[in-house]
Amino acid sequence: MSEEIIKDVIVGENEDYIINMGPQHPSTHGVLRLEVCLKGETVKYLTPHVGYIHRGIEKMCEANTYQQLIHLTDRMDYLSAHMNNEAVCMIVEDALQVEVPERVKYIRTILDELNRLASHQLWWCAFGMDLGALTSFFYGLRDREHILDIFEESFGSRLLHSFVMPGGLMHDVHPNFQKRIKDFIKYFRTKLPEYDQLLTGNVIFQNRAKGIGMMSRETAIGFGVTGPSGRGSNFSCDVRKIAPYGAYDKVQFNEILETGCDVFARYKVRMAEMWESLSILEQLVDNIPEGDFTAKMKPIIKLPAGEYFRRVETARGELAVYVVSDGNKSPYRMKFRTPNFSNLFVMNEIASGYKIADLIAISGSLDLVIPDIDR
Amino acid sequence: MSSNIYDFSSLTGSIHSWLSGLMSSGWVIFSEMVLVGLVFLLMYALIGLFLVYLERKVCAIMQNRVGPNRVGKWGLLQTIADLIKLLLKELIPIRKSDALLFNLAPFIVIICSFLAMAALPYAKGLQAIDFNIGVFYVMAVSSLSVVGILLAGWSSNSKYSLIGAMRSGAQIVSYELSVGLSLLAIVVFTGSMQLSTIIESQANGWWIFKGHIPAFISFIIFLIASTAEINRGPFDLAEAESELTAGFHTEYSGIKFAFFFLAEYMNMFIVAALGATVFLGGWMPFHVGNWEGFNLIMDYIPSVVWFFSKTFFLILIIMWFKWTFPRLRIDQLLTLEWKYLLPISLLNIVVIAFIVLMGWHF
Amino acid sequence: MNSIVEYFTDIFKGLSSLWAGMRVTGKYFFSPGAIVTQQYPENRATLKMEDRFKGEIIMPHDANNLHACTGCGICEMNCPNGSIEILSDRVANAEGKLERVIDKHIYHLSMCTFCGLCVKTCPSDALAFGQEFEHAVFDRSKLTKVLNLPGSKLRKEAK
Amino acid sequence: MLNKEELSEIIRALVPEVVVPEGTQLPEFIVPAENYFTLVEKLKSDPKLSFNYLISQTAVDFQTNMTVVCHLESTNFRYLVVVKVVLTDRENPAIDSLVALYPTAEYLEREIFDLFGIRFNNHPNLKRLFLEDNYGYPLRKDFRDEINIIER
Repeated sequence: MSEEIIKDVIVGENEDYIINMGPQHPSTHGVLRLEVCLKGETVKYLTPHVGYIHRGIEKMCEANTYQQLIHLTDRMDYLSAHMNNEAVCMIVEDALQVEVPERVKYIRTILDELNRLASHQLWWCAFGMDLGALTSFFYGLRDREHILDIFEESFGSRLLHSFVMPGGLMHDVHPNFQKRIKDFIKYFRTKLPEYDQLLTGNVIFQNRAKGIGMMSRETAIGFGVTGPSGRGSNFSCDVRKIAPYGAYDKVQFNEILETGCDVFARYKVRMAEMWESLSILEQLVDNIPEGDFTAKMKPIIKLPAGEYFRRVETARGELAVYVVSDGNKSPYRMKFRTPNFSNLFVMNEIASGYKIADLIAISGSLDLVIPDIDR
Repeated sequence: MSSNIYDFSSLTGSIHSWLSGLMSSGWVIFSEMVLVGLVFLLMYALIGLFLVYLERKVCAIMQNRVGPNRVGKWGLLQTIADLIKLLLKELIPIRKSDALLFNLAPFIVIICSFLAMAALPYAKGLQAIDFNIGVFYVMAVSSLSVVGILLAGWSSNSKYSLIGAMRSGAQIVSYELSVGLSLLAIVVFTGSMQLSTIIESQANGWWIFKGHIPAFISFIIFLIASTAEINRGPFDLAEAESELTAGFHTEYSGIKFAFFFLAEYMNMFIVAALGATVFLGGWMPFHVGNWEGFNLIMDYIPSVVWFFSKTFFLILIIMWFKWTFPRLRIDQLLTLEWKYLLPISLLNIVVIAFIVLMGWHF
Repeated sequence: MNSIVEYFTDIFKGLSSLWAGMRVTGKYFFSPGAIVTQQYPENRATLKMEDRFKGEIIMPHDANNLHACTGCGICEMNCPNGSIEILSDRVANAEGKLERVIDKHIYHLSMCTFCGLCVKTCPSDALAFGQEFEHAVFDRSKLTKVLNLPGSKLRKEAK
Repeated sequence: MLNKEELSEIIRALVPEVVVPEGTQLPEFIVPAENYFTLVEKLKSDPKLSFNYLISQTAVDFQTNMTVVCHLESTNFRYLVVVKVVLTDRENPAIDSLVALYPTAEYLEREIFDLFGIRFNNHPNLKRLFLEDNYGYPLRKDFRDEINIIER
């Protein structure tokens, strides 16, 4: 780099003091760049810059068959890989009007909830670490390991398990599946109160989280902030309740809503959702019906020409898949409405006017996964 | 008292007389200074390296991990390996940085912690220099390191560093008050600022036990405020790695970074040693009232062991803080100081003065 | 007066909540038995991967160096990343008819995403997942593997 | 809860130019580009409908035309409708922006502009979101990139 290009930059009184947070910053959780304008320690405004890992998954889908593109959806929101798979599979089943066996529905729902738990655990770790409580990171990871072990035993992979196929599952779950989940529920019920003692009740944590990042219900709806982040602002957006899929119509669970609208409300929603997921798991795990693990599917899936739309609730919010088919074996156009895309761009709205340390707490409370934005 | 079986003054005295026999008095003082300097340099390195190792092991066990375990037995040589790595690393010059101040800052920080070590009493008769204003001196010198931090932040020409340095300035300036006032409580009790006098006054019981509740309150305040003063979590806003990547030392690399790193741990050692000296009796053994046998056994433990075990106990508590709590925000940090710690310690001083005036303490 | 009471209850509540957190970390500090770390290279002998673990694609051969791959190319077609290439020959069999026989079943591990479609769709169950997971090599060309062993033949099912 | 026919009756009454195709999964309304903003504004402000949540906004390149597709939901009544605009000009497609109604549209529209090259009138900050300025519009069907995309 030549010397001439670099000119002296003199920051005058009227110029904004801009710092670049990211793309390599410990708390942007991926390659996200936030251009933050500061006044003292207070954030005046911020602009998110994305696209560092844009892979063109939507374009790649147009060249793959429906079975092949499943493994691409894993890599959007890798922490809710199973929910992403399920969304695509359900849209194929809808279009072909295939009725999947009950057993498949139950297992898929169990996997949804396990995946949600694993994702929320990782969020809890990372959120604690964002606020400087480094020990929480290891406690969360320690407990998440149990879920990943269950995944590994049944599907062979821990994070990106392209386990769901159009019509059912790739193969049946491991015989130990139910027992291990029951063990895990028992174990995790003893560990969750520890999370509360370590972080939730802590006076420093509460002072850091309460009253910052205020996102009103209107803002949440206007920006399309869904999932736990939206529900922390009393925006009822749980697809599991609105349009039940899988076995969600057979279980009793509450949609967690908080009216606090701040970071702490979003924190409480996720903590309560972990308890709720445990209770859903408990209701389902003993009642998995016997039967086939897949419906009869043709080896080459061709969707009838038309347009299909399907929504599922991932760990971070509403994932909507929109497929335009021209009758071929690969989609004509595939669009993923990913939850993090909308959740990210509310940042400027809810982080302006707070301190730079609050910006970290706010971005942590939105629980962003950057590959989901960049797709 | 029989606690003088491990008196180091005879050892130091014999060295002094041996040296006096060899050379003139000016050279004696010079060679003694060199000797003491070398001993401190060695001790500084050893304690610093051990503290880094200890911190890693403590946090690892708290987090259900093993911690360093590859280099040497139980990873004991890990920090030495790290030090070698840091020595070999490139020192990156920063474009548009103020080169003189940028290079000066780590030395200021490390010299401040050196200076403070000189006045600490490590054992009976083992103290480099026994000022009559010992408490005041240690406090004054250890708070000088903020100059180094401010210089580091400003001269790096990095925005993150600047924010970190400004935070650090605000933090140390305000927490200095609470540290001073909580130490003042014991100074009021003893009526002296000389560290040796303070220790002698605890021969019949440590101030944390003798000084009723006010001494305990000032001990707690001292712990909190000194944790803040040395920039350690939960008050590590100056480096706040999740917000400012590494705060004031973002742009430093290699051995200059190691200086900051080492100085942080040594500052922790210094405040813990000061707290142990002032509140927990320094090298004084633990005595219980009239249990003669028990007290005799306690006397047989060398005073160096007493000093270091008390210091490391306080260091462990400070580490325990760091690995449990989330970080405070800058305004909350200042609120804690000006709204809670300062009024309470002022009130505490008044109560202590009253107790001393009425002669209610032991 | 009320605010003074509030001031002191705040301090007390804050300190007790801090103590609750310190109890958790303190408990683990004094129970080193709770350490969950697996010391990986040392535990190689005892480290057992799950039998469904997706380590890499392998082609199981039996004792007579026979495999089940007919070279039909369905795995190659189904692979989303093009990580499988099949080179097949036509060889005259005993009756004089030309028969397709695989020459090389080439597997590019560097391109594989372990989606499992090849194993799932193989009509003759010739492919399987191996448990090997230490794939780091110094040369990228080593990641391209030939799955059928040299000299191996197609297993003829007893009719 | 209104069914599909009642919903289309109401919407037809709001903007008479709307075309309702048959046999779709969701209630679908194809609207001319000049009525697009008016329709969505009325859908949002009508108290009987109040479609206040823009789930997704995207585009499809049908080679003969570009279609902008919006999925709208009403959080009060849980209706879900699809609003479509067909843009026949593939060289310089342009359409009104919905930023004034839904703040989330700002980035959804930037994404569409980035990947399809559809311009949005009255957009406050129409810049590319993911890709470089001279990259081309990759989700168009006639997009070719010999270097980075391997055709199979």
